[in-house]
Amino acid sequence: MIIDQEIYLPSPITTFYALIDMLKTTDTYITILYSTYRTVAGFLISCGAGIVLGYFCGINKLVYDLFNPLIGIIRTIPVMSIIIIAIMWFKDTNVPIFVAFLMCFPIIWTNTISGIKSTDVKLLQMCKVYNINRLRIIKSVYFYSSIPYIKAGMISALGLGWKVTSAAEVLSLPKYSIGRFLYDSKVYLEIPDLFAWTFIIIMLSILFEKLLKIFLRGLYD
Amino acid sequence: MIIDQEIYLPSPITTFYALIDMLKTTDTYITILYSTYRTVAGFLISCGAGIVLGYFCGINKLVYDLFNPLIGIIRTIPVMSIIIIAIMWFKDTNVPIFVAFLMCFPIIWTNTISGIKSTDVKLLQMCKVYNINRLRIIKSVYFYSSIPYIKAGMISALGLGWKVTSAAEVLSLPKYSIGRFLYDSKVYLEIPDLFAWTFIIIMLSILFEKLLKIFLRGLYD
Amino acid sequence: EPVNTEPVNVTIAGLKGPTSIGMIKMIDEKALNTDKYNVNYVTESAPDALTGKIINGEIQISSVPINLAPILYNKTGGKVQLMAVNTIGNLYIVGTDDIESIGELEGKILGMSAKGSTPDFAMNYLLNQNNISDKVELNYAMDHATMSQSVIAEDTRVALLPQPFVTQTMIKNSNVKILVDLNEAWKAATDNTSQLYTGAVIVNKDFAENNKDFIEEFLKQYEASVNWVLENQKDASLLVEKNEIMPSAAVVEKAIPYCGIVYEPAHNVKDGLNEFYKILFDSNPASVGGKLPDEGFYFTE
Amino acid sequence: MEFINVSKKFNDLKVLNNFNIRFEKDKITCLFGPSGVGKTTIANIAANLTEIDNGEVKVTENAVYSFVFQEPRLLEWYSVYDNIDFVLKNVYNSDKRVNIIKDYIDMVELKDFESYKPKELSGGMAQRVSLARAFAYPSNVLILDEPFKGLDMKLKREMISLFKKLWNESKRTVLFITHDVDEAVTLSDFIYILNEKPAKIIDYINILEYNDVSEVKYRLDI
Amino acid sequence: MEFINVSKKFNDLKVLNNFNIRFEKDKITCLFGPSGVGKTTIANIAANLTEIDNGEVKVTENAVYSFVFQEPRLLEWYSVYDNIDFVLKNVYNSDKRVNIIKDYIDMVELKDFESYKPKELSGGMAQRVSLARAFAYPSNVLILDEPFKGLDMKLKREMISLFKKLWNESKRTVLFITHDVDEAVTLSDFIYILNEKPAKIIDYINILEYNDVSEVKYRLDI
Ligand SMILES: Nc1ncnc2c1ncn2[C@@H]1O[C@H](COP(=O)(O)OP(=O)(O)OP(=O)(O)O)[C@@H](O)[C@H]1O
Ligand SMILES: Nc1ncnc2c1ncn2[C@@H]1O[C@H](COP(=O)(O)OP(=O)(O)OP(=O)(O)O)[C@@H](O)[C@H]1O
Ligand SMILES: [Mg+2]
Ligand SMILES: [Mg+2]
Repeated sequence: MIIDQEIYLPSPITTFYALIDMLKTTDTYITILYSTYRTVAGFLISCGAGIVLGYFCGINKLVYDLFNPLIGIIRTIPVMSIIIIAIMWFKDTNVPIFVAFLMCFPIIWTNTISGIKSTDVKLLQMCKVYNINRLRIIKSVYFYSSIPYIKAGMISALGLGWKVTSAAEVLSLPKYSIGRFLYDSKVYLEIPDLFAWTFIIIMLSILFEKLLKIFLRGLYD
Repeated sequence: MIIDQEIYLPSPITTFYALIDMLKTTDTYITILYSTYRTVAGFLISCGAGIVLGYFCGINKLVYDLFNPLIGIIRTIPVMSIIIIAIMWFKDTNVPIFVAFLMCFPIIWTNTISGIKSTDVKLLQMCKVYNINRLRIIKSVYFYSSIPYIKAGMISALGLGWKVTSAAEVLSLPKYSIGRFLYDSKVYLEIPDLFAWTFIIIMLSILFEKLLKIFLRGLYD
Repeated sequence: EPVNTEPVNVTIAGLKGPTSIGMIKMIDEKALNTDKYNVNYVTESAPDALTGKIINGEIQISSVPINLAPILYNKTGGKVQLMAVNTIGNLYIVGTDDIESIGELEGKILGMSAKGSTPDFAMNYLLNQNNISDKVELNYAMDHATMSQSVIAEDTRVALLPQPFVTQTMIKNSNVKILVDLNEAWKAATDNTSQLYTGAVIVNKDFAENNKDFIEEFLKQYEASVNWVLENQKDASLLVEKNEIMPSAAVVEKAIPYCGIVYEPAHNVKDGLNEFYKILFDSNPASVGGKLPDEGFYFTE
Repeated sequence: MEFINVSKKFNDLKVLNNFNIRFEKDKITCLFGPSGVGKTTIANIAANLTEIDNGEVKVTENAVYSFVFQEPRLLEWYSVYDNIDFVLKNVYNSDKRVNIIKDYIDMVELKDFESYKPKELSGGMAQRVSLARAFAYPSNVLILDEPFKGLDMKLKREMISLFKKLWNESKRTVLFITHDVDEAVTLSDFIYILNEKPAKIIDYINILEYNDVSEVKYRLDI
Repeated sequence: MEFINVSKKFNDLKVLNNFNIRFEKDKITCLFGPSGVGKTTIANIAANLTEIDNGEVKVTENAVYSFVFQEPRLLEWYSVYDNIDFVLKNVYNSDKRVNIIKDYIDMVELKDFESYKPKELSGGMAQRVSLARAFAYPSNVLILDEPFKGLDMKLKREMISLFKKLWNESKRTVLFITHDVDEAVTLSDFIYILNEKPAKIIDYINILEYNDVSEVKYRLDI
């Protein structure tokens, strides 16, 4: 590197000033709100779908065989290809949600299934003997056995959610989005801004991870 | 949409012809090779680092507290912010590897830690009584206890690896890369090509998931 | 005279698009490769892939979007210079509606892409100058390709597009016509004081100072290449396809006359550019890197 | 309940080969025999938890099982109370359930521990929860796999008389596995003594035919 | 080994309160008492597996432990052989180890099962693996928490005499927990009888002082 270092790695002070400037405008907060909404929505939909579908697939081999290839595809299909199609289906505000869903959902799904599979066969035998019905086995046995797996999946997925949502925002550029600001900072080489936004995302993510962990602590582990 | 539907969603036949055309050129194979190399490299590095670091963090609270914030940051830091800096640090061929690492590594790490934490305390007590040293406890107890978690993490990470590598290729555009082709197909509105490449990635991913599963089956579960 | 000194590595870069078409002869001939210089030509799909390497000095000479030049100049503290403008005005309003001037856009929905980019600022400036900025609804797509898709499908009836998307769109849907040449509209709006510049060639300042002969030769050959392209459009378009700058020679051949490929050395266009950058700066200072470039921005031989 | 020519192999290990046995309705039948002979396997087959390779198992009509497994098999995330509640939920309405559960927890002397999780119990206490669960469940086939192990003598006596009392109140078919001669003699109506690999019935004792317990004990002392 | 004024609470449950006990070097000391009184807790404290709240535990110098836990605690992913190998790896070189392991597997009569995984074993067989592991390990403090439960009478007798033989060959300090009067009387040098909450020593028997076993049995029959 020959030139000015600040352009690559701005000093913390420059970044700090950029951050302060940002926090003075209301647009920043609206943007944060929108991006948070997208991330959280994508995350929640992933959890809902991943856990429910994971249960069915974990319990029933047939359902698993049915869904596994589909989820294999979802797991892989490149963001670029998704966005092209997603743009037709959704408003551009919602494209990042959809993309985040496609990334986070398979993680939750896979972990849920592993959790289900880790259930002690001896307990299932006990349930069989005592004629416990499916639903109660799910609620009282599979559920608790899979919790640590689902927890791990959720923590991974939430973190990834932030990352993926902002990446999808960069690619689909909805009006209020951190991704668009990241993109602009990059195009105009406003590296302190880029770092300031990065910092905001990281803080948001740490905050939400804490919230998630507090919420999860309520559950048995 | 009045006229040309194909511009949005090409028919399977058009896609198929595009695919056939592609498979006739050697560049396609070189590209596949390079992208595969990046994905696999990113995946393997993530697994290596995630498992090793996950072990240390899972076993030792202090190490965990030390690394947890760092990995929280890695988990979140937006791809855009990484790429601009990563391009400085690495050759552009390697940027996608680095990005894939940053996405996949936290998943493996989180799952490994959950696996470690799931180890039966009674077995650890047994080891303590019989004076088993740390290394052998790791090798013979933690290892097996965490395998199902690590497996789930690896399967998620491999799928994600393909997705993320190609996304990072789109953003950093190394010479031989599926991502560059995806990008070009999009820019030049060669939607059938885009679909053909998507198809190739999905096939590659399914193939590698199968390989991984065969490999993992060798391990205890 | 030391004879076996290592040759200097030079990387000349361009974007896959009109800004590289003028250079195609040099790219094809791998021109300027001598005992003293080991020249390597690369073309990238997106400017992002170039900026990093321009800044860290991996790329010595590059063609870039017109506003990236002052951004790089400002952000690197003057380590790059603009040597020449290589494209002017490759933006067009296209569509299936019948209009002939900016003024007629009144009451219509105009398809736009790449919000916050130079074309965006330019269009907004023109709407302002025509006093219809609040009478035109701007509908932004994610990028040019998406907007192009929408125009082809006739979901959008008038849209602003750059070349080669204009040609591509017209080939894929023959109902689509060029309605307004934005450069003409620009010239009218600015009383011919500036043009709608779109691409520039920049050079690493240190490199230029230390390799004066090379730069001189480069500019000479570059001008020759541009002229050759303009005179031999069919041959040029074949070279463009062959060197993988753009995929279809047919599209390129049709597009070349509309791409605004020129060779204008810095001293010729300095005033016009200053005028142009001022307009951008007034729209959004960030679009030129926060401040207007000073004298040192322009390369002098 | 009857096994007819039942065969069961685990990999290469033949545990049962053309094995025949009968469990009389509403009687207590004891399986007695060395460790590893196949007693638990028989119990699992009887409760339809293990598939057989060959043969036939005739089950009592409308058989409702309860089972004291060789290990307690409690749900770790539930308290003692909830573990019992878990199996009774489909059987009794909630008012009735509360009383029944409290009663049985009392009977196995875990009154102060109803909110304890299995991990906080001693070995014998966990075993008692498993007993309470099986007794509280209104089954007509009761399988007991070493139900009184890990209990001190006083508790064991109490549990045995509790079991006797409950069984007298409402008769069930009982399959009882034990290594303890006294238990076998005190509780059983019939005793099958198993040995060899694959398992064979080497002796059959109908307790009712004996007046002198010591003679039975002698025959059991293999 | 000696406990001095040891106190231990689980949440609000006082298990030990200023509890004192001595385990003589190279003697077999038996803990006898009702389920839930705190025997396992004492064993865990002795092996330094449970932290105490108060008091002091004086441990023999250079204590090397082996422990037959109340549950087998085998590594499910290892075979019978590997489970024993696991604890011996740091102690013997590989040649010696092979012989020792084979010997002990023989002694607990699991010769044909050395490649079985714990899940494929019957309850009594798993218990024997745990016994073999503890006996094979060259400890000087041996803690046995109901070591012979789940074994048939013949095996139990054999295991007891095996234990006696091994102990005579190389004396160790033994902490022995059982619910079986016969076992206690046959094996122990000293018997502490525990009861109440928190646990108290309600009786202490030095077996050497008795000629008549039945008298000891009577005192144990609480
Ligand atoms: N899942 C399995 N896979 C392989 N072998 C098994 C399996 N389950 C049981 N066995 C074998 O079957 C035989 C009988 O086991 P079972 O548990 O029925 O014995 P048991 O009579 O109940 O013994 P114990 O009194 O020790 O509980 C044993 O040799 C055991 O190793
Ligand atoms: N982790 C724990 N948390 C709460 N209470 C516990 C815990 N461990 C043991 N206890 C309680 O301590 C008391 C003594 O338990 P311990 O296991 O020492 O009994 P024990 O004498 O070994 O009984 P058993 O003969 O049934 O094995 C019991 O009341 C038990 O509930
Ligand atoms: Mg058994
Ligand atoms: Mg105990």
